[in-house]
Amino acid sequence: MADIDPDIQSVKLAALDFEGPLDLLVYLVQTNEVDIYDIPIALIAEQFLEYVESMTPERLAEAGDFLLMAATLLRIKAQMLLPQPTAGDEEKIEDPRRELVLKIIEYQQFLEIAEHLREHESARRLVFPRGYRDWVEEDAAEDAAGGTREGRGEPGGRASLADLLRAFAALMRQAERDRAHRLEPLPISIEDKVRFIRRHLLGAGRTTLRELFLPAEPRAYWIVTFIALLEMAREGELRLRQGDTFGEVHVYPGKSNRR
Amino acid sequence: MSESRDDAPPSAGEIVEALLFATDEPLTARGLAALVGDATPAVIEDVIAALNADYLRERRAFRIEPVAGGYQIVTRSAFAPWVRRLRASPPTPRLSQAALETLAIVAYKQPVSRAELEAIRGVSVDGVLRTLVERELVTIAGRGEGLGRPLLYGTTAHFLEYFGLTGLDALPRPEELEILFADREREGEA
Amino acid sequence: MSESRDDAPPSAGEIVEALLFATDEPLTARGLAALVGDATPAVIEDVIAALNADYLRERRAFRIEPVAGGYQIVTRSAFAPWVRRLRASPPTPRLSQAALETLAIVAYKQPVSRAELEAIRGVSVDGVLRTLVERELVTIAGRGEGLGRPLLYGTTAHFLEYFGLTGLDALPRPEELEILFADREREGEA
Repeated sequence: MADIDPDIQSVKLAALDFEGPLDLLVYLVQTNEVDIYDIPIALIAEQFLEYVESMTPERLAEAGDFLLMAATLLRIKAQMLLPQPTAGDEEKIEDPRRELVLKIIEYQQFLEIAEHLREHESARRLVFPRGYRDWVEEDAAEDAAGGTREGRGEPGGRASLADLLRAFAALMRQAERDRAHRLEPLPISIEDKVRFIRRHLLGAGRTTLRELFLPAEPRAYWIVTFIALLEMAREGELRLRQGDTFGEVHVYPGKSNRR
Repeated sequence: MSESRDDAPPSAGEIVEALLFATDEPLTARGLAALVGDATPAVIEDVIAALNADYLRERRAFRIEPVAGGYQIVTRSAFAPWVRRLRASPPTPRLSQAALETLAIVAYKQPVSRAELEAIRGVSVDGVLRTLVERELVTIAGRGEGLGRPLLYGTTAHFLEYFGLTGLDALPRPEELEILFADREREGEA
Repeated sequence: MSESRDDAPPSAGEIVEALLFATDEPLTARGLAALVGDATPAVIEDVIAALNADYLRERRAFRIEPVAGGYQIVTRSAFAPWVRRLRASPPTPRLSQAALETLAIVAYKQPVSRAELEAIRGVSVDGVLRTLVERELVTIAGRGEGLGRPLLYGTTAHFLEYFGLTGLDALPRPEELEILFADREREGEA
């Protein structure tokens, strides 16, 4: 029943983008106007393969999924060629296309739902919620006078699970990099850093953490500096003081710093 | 400046309007009722219907819409061209077809594993899932029982808000779709 | 849903209302005039006066107020008591990046000591830990074996609720996380 000029068909097909092999199958079933429950598998397999052959090398990554489906189609086609069982046994033998048909139908339904969601997305993009939050008169006046306003941030100002997971993923990558660094033996020891910190303290009388953690150094060196600082603090050789919570940390000589 | 109207106590309608005006998030009828004081959710729904009738008659540029199980006051879509000009930042991009398809499956099959999503779509959903989790449309809904206890995914409240859906049940039921869901039970006989 | 009013093009008044409704900054008459299109600032001021007269007559809960050289829609102060109640659950500030990172480590490594947290994050976590404990996302989970038997921290039930997790095992394992959030860094805060 599907009498389509194969040339036109393949030209059109190759120009189209499909989300995957099932998307392509849905398209072929629809454009050929075949009965989904009685798919002419030979015709569909042929057109499917034509499309796969037309796929450009850039789409190699997706090609695997398409090739897998092509193999399935060819297997079904072969099964269809096997001699049919006698009439009495017929209902006991499953149609080799059955599983595929169910998948296509299910996928097609989700395409419809996706379409439905797309319509909702479009409609929703045309309406806008209230923009300004500090709406009561006094608050607005305060705001105009330079008052602070809560950052609007993400929905509800809440951190989402995605935020949390992203933070951890970033830390893991950082740890990975640090580990890579640590594999090489460090050409610097804690003693080296202790001497470096002492020099700083003696020279200036006091210093800050910012000055001790040299930006140009690899991160692993910072850890050495950090351990050296803790060591010296424990020995009473220096004291660490922070002005306010996020302020600069100052380093002073400690009581035992007499040498 | 002049608050020189009569001093009648504010009506429930006025209070509901003030509350909906004061936030950009949907408020539930129950939450509104609690905030108003002596009102039931049913009264709130009547009040909202009356407000919407007012807005229509008075040609206000906004209306109250049911969304994500609550109510939100939004501009009418006719004003989108002007409001868009106002917004300096470009709107968030539309979801890709792949993202929409995956989201559709998550919405119906939740909680659902990546493997199930891939079986239905016939392609990998790794990148798409990441986008959906990052855009807070999908979240982790637990772990499955199967081998390796795979992560299961589900939709978020933001999903409903993004699409302006009142709830998951606002999605078309399978029987409303043109093609019926395949009768999976028959598979057992084979 | 029904946008079924007459199809007359929106008036300047309606557009100004939509713009003031949806903006997050006060808008000047000049700015509004530019956005509306063919209107002068003087026309805009007339339009705003007319809108305010409407609001007063129709007993709307808001009005347009001149602020900081511009205009803004604000809720009438008579409704402040109700709107305050809406805010009564104080708008907890968004968790900082430092807090999120620390929380993530606690979630994955619990029970974990402060020293371990600091070793991983490379900075002091005192303030951040305090915030997390105050917000009931993290709690003391016991004492370690080491020198001085340091306090160990773990996540709370509220943590699960906050992030919508069904349980701690719903946190993706590192290898699963990699799939979800792999090398996104380069693309910035996607």
